[in-house]
Amino acid sequence: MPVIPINYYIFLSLALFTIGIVGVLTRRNAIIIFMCIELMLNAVNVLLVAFSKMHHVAAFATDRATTVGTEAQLFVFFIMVVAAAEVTVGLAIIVMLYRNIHSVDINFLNRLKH
Amino acid sequence: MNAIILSALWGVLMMYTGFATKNTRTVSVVALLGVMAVLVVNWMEYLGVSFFNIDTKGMLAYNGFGLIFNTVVLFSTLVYFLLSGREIEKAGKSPSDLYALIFFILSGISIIAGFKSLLMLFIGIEIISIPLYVLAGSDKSNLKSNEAALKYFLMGSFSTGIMLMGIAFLYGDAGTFYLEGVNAGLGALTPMKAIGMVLLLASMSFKVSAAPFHFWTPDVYDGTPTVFTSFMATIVKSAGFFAFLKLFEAAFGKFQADWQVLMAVVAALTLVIGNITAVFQQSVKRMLSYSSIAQAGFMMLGIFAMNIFAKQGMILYFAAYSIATIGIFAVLSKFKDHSIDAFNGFAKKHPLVAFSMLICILSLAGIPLTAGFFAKYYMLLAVIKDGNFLWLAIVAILCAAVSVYYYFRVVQAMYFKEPSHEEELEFSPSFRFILLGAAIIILVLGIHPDYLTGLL
Amino acid sequence: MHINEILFWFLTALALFSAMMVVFSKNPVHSVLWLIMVFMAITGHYIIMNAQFLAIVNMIVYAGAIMVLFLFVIMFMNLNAESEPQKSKWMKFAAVLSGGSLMLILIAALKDNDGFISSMRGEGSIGLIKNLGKVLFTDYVVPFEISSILFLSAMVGAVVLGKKESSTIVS
Amino acid sequence: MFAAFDNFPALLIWLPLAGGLISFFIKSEKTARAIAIVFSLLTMGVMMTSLFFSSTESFVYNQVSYVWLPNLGSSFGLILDGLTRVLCLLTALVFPMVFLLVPGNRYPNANRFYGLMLLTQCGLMGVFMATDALVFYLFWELALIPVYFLASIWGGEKRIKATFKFFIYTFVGSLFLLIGILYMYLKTSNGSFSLVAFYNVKLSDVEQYWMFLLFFIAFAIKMPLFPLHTWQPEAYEQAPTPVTMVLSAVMVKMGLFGLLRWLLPLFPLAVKQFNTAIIVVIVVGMVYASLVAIYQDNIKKLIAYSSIAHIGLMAAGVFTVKSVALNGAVLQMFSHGINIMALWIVADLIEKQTGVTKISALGGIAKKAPKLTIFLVIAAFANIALPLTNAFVGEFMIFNGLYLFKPWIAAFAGLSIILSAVYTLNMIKQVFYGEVVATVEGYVDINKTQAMVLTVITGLILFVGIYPDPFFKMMYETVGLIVNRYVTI
Amino acid sequence: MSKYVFLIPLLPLVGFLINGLGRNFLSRMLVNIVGCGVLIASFVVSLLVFREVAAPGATPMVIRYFDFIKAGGLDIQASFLVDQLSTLFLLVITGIGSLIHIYSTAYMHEETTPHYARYFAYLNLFVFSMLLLVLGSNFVVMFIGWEGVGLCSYLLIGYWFENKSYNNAAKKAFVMNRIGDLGFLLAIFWMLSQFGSIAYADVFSKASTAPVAVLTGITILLFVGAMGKSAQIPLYTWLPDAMAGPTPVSALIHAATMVTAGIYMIARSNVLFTLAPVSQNLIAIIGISTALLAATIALKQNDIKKVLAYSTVSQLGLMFLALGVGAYTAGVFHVMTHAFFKALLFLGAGSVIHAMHHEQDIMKMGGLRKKLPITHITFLIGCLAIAGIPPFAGFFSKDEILTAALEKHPVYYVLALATSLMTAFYMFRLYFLTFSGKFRGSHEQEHHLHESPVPMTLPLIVLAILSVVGGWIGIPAVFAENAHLLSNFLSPVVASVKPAHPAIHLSHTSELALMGGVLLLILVMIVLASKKFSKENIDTSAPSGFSAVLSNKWYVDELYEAIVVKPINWISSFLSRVVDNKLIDGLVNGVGKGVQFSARQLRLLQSGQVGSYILIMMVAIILFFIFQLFWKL
Repeated sequence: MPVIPINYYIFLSLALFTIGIVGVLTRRNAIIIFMCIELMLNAVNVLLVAFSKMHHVAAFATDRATTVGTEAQLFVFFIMVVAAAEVTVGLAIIVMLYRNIHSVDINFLNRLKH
Repeated sequence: MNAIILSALWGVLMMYTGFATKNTRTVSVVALLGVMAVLVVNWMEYLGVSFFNIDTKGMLAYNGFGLIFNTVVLFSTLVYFLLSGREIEKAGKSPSDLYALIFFILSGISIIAGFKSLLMLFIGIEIISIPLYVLAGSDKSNLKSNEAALKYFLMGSFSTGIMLMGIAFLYGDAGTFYLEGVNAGLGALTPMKAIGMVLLLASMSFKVSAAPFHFWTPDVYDGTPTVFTSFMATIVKSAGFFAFLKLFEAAFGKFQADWQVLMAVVAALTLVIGNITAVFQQSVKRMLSYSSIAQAGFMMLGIFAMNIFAKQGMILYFAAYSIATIGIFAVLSKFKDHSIDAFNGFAKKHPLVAFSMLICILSLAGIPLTAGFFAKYYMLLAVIKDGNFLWLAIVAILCAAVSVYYYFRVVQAMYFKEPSHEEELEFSPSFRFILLGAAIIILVLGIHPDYLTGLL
Repeated sequence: MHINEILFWFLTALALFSAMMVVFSKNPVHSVLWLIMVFMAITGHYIIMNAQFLAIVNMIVYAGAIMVLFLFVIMFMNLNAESEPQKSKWMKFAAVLSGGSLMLILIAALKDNDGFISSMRGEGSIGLIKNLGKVLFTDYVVPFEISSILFLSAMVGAVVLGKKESSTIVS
Repeated sequence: MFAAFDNFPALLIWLPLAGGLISFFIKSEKTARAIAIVFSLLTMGVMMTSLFFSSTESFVYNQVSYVWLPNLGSSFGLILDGLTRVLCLLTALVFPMVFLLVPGNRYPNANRFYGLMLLTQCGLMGVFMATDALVFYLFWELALIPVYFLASIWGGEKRIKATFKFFIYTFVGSLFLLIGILYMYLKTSNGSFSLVAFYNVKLSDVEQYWMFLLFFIAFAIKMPLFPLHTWQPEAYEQAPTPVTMVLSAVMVKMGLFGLLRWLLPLFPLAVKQFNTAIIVVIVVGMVYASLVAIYQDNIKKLIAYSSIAHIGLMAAGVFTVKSVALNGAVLQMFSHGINIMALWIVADLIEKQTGVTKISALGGIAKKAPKLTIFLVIAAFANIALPLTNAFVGEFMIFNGLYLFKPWIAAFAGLSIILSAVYTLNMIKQVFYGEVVATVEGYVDINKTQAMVLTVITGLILFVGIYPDPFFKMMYETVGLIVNRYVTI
Repeated sequence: MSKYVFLIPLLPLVGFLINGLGRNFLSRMLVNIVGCGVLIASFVVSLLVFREVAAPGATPMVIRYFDFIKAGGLDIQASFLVDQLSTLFLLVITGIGSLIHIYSTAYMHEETTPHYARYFAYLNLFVFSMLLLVLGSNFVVMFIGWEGVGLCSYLLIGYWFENKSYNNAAKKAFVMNRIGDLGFLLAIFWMLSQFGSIAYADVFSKASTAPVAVLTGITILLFVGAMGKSAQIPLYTWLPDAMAGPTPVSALIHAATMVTAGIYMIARSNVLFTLAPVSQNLIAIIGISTALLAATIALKQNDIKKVLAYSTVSQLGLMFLALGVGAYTAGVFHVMTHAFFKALLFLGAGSVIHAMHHEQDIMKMGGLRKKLPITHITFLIGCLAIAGIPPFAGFFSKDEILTAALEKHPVYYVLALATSLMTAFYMFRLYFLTFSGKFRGSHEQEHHLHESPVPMTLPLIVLAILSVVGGWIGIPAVFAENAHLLSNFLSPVVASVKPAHPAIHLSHTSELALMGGVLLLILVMIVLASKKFSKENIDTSAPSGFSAVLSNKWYVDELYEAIVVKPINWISSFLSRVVDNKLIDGLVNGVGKGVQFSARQLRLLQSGQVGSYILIMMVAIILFFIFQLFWKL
């Protein structure tokens, strides 16, 4: 009976999430930053699925017909939906910026400050 | 529910108006009719007439509070359309698309007005945010606008990530996305719930531009075309606050003692940073961006206190703040030069507009007999009622005093200085009339806030 | 060791390594490829957890559609050169430090968690397409419909931003 | 017929308000001035009439209350009792005088000028009459805002900065007041802002201390008390003189009034705890202000510092909570208003004719304008509380109270009596006496209107100085209540 | 008659109002009639009242008019007290006042009518204040009059307002008076809190119930008041400067009114002082010091009015000595006689000045005896009176003081004697320099020398007569059976307290012997003065050495300038420039600047870099976590 503690998944997810954050902080290319954000979202997805599974397992012990956990998986689905929409708009913005300044380096975004 | 569906449909309608007519005026009129219609159906829902009977499995539920909030926001949008319609028309080649985006946002706000599930919160906020990224960048040939859009987008997505992480942890703890479910359970915070709460606090603070998550605000507000800054800073921000309030009331109400210190810190930081940084600004637009942070600080007090005064006060605050800010932005958007000096001697050239703007500024500064005073009054009352955080109230009033400093620089420019700019401005009679109307609404609410708060 | 556990560790290692490579690759195209790698690893995790629907969607939507879009944009901008200037050392250090401490703090807070995941036979039906689809179109039909608004707005937004307008650039 | 008429307080507020609003819509400057004069005289008439009608036998002479914000626990309550009568009388007297003194073509956009002035009057009346803390606060601010605009639009060269400082300073103070009021409101048993409900609040010692502090800061800034006074000289100097008159004659009394109506009755324990310290600071401030006044070379600033010293004395008297000092202080509030009014009139006339406010640049006006000089000398001696002028009675009683409180404080405070003579006489000597200097060649003596106003003022100075009894009869019951509350804790 | 008492002060007040308000309309004649008429009328009423009071069995009467201050536990009546002491003063004030008014009509004839009327208005007001002071039945009414005379002296000293130095003198007088007034005021408060009332009747009847320390305090404070008004050390310097006013005013201030207020006050409250020996000693010491100091200064003054002024200060010192040793009647007696001869001397000096066209330097006079015969005779009488030659008025009063001083302590006696001798010397120095020898002024002045007109000489003559006979009401017991008329008259009010164990008890014989000795010494002084100053050639060079110190008045004015005026000005400028502008206002502005500064610094956080924004957010989140997870849990 393979049992994986939920903490493994939590830590995995946190690690991915953190790597995403570090990426957001360290990179200057807007697209890469955006990709790191996608990485963060995926970390959340993993976590949600894991929790879904965890709750399901807990509920399954008493009720074999339980649907506990479905909502998290659907939530992941919605996250993907939103991510897709975001990507559409985000890439449109990046492309628009690229058209104007021929760069996607966020360090050049310094007209607005102070 | 009425409002969600109607505004979404109207958004679609707006998309097609662009094909049907090239006359931008017509588009504006259609949009105006639309927001009126949404306002009416929303009000009808408040009165008990619901056109759609959809089982949302409890993910959306409207009570009086939410509907009144929605009414206030929609009414503000109406004022916004009336005052800024012309500017929206000028903002892009196809105003119909921009109007459509605004209607989608309204639909998102209506979701926020009634969410009972973290899922709806998430979707609602995204429906609000994604069109906003676009609106921020709608002045495509302006690099500032581009920059604002990208900054807003990157940071907004990042905060979405934070929020989702929070939601995930909450789910992990509670096994449900329903707010009541999160609030249920033991009285103490488990680590997971605490983590989720802090992450949600951070991301919601981001949405309402509370310090130290506010940094996007000045840049984005400054870069965004003025007409949309106005929308962003008022209506959208109100929605953010409503979501914040509702989330923390319904999902973490039981743990108020646990998050209150954090909330107090955020509120105090927001007040201090917003107000103090605004002091130095030379551009009215940027000053207003900081002021919107400052005002957010005051609204944070409501979230911090989370009692009956806070809820009444938030509604009043939304109305007072939104209408006043929309009014000021509407005038500002007629200016090419956004520096304070551009307003020199404004009162001599356009006394009526200046007077209406004065009322708006006084309201923002919280001077009595304007709605802004009672809004702040409620916030302070809420904080003091809470008991142990009198220092927060003191910080708030000191910041309010600082705010007078920068708001009144505009007043000084308008009233006490000699005209220095040659810029000729035209204000149509209808604009002046509507602006005056907005000022009168502010005054009426300032003398009799019961008209609004009594509804709760 | 059960096969699931072995797979778990393998996929975890893969995901983490690939994620790091996303961040550290100099070449954006490589980053995209490494990200696809991460998604694959995650898909693997989904499969372990018997979330078949999500595994498929993740593969198709994310790794397939979205990442291709990214790749396309990067190629379009001709950013494949390793030309990106690096952020300052200070910033990198701060980033790693803050990221690391965030993780440490959270791990410290959560180390006593005692939930677990097991994969008994017969219990994993919730992740199946049939099951999820049913729930999606009954209980979750409202959010589903609402997300259409989201897509509409994203579409309109993309159109607004993508349309070519005047050519004078104001800075 | 009038015995049953109870709406005097309301009339006192609505008349100036109506006049002010009407005035905004009048284009002709002459008409605007006429309207201002008519409405202020009407107000004065109402005030005078109300003195003869009391609704009850008790100390409450007229009282009205309208429903306003029932949900908030606030009602629009107004009262005319002994204390209020004195101050409203002062307000009602000052405004017509100010309007009469302003010549028709003095200010551009005169309609707004008069409108704002009348709004100020409305605010002041409201502050004095409010029986509801929220109403009190609103009027407190309402009195401030028009003054800010008046001073900033029609003031002197450095007006914007000076008045802004004044505005922010007092605004900060009033925000503290707001917090105090809200706290008290939450402590009332039934969530009410009414004065009576506030009186019934039971506070712990520490709470009282805090609330005391919050209220006190607001009032202290408004008065202003040393060391919160630095806004005042600049503001007085820069504001147009009619506004300065209102500021110094009536507006500073808001703070003193606040002490009497709100601070003493609400927080007696705190008063008991702090009054020695506060009185010491105030008295030091009095001497300080007097010393600083000696150095001033600007008539307006001199009067301003002198006012700081005098107001300080009144405040110190109030804090002794001795019946005699309180009676004296209330009378002195009236007297000081009248006296400083006269001083400002003179300062204004001089500035108007010579364009100079520098003391050392003036001289010999007495030769050119003997009438003006007579009035000035009377006002100046009233300012230094010479017997048989109004200020003597009040100051005598306040000093008596101070003496009863702590003899050595009274002795130290007495220094200001001497110093006041020094700076006042210096000013008279330099400005009025001596050889006629170039700036005052061609000085013209006062005209009929000015003489009339000054005569009225002089009459009041002497009347109150010789026969103050009617005032004491008016106020002693109200003052007695305040003292009793303090004594019985 | 006493129901008309109110007329006594009211008439001068009416005169003041008529002359003051009508100064532009009234003719000079009308001004004269009103100005002098009211005083004479007032004098007549005073006489009638005096008769009533002097009648046997008359009791003091308190006449109430209205409540002045009746609030907050304070009950102060506007009421008058008519008794022996007040009526005596009434007579002196209105009587001498009338003479001075009459004198003024001629002396001030050069003034234009409005100013002339103004002058009379001031004079009337002055007399009104003084009468109020004397008539009041409580200390507050006295205080009102007290400050009133201060005001009037200010107005009169600064009468020629175009002259800056006159204004300075006026200001100095008022301010110095104010210093004393503060003491008086505090005494009033102390009495109020001690006795619950300030009516004389209440205070004096309860006086014995109060502790001695309290009484000492009260009396010292009262004496401080008297110091100011009656020009005692250290508050005397205003009086010589007050000579800036017109000469009749000096006469009024120095002789009949104002300066005697202090004596009156102490005599009035003798009950209190008697119970406070410490204060009595203080008064005696201050009095005698003042007397000596002023006398030494007077020795070397060259301004005719200044000499008289210092002589006044010196005589006042003697009066205080009398009060201090408990001889209240003697003090009052000397006030009276002094009023006569000092008014005479001043008016005489006025006459001289008038004749000399406003020349006041005695070094430029001389030999006026022939030109101004009436003035000369009357002035001589005045000098004899002040020097204490019998049977002139000064002799008796001064003798009474000396006797009382001797009985108290020999040192007082010796010092008082020295003062008297100096008095004789400087008065006759003045006399000889002015009237004998040869004229030292310009020819023009000599040409215009003439005797003054009747309105001026008439008062001189009347006063001269009074200076001669005025002393006879207080003839000591050594000379007559029915002696001490005055002290008997005043006995209901003023109980002269002889020391229970006098230091030296004098028999009648030794008293007479002492008188003789004193007289001899005084005569020696006069002779000395005549030797030195009736010469043809007077040394007019600037004094040197010790006499320079004297002629510069011991440099007291300079001392005050250095230790009081300068420091106050310096402090005032320091407070204004540094403390108020830099420190307090700087602090206030500093708050504003601080906000602006932090605004400038804080906005740097807004770097425009997405990375740093997110970093700050992360740091915040981490801190929140630490707080929420590890501090709270």
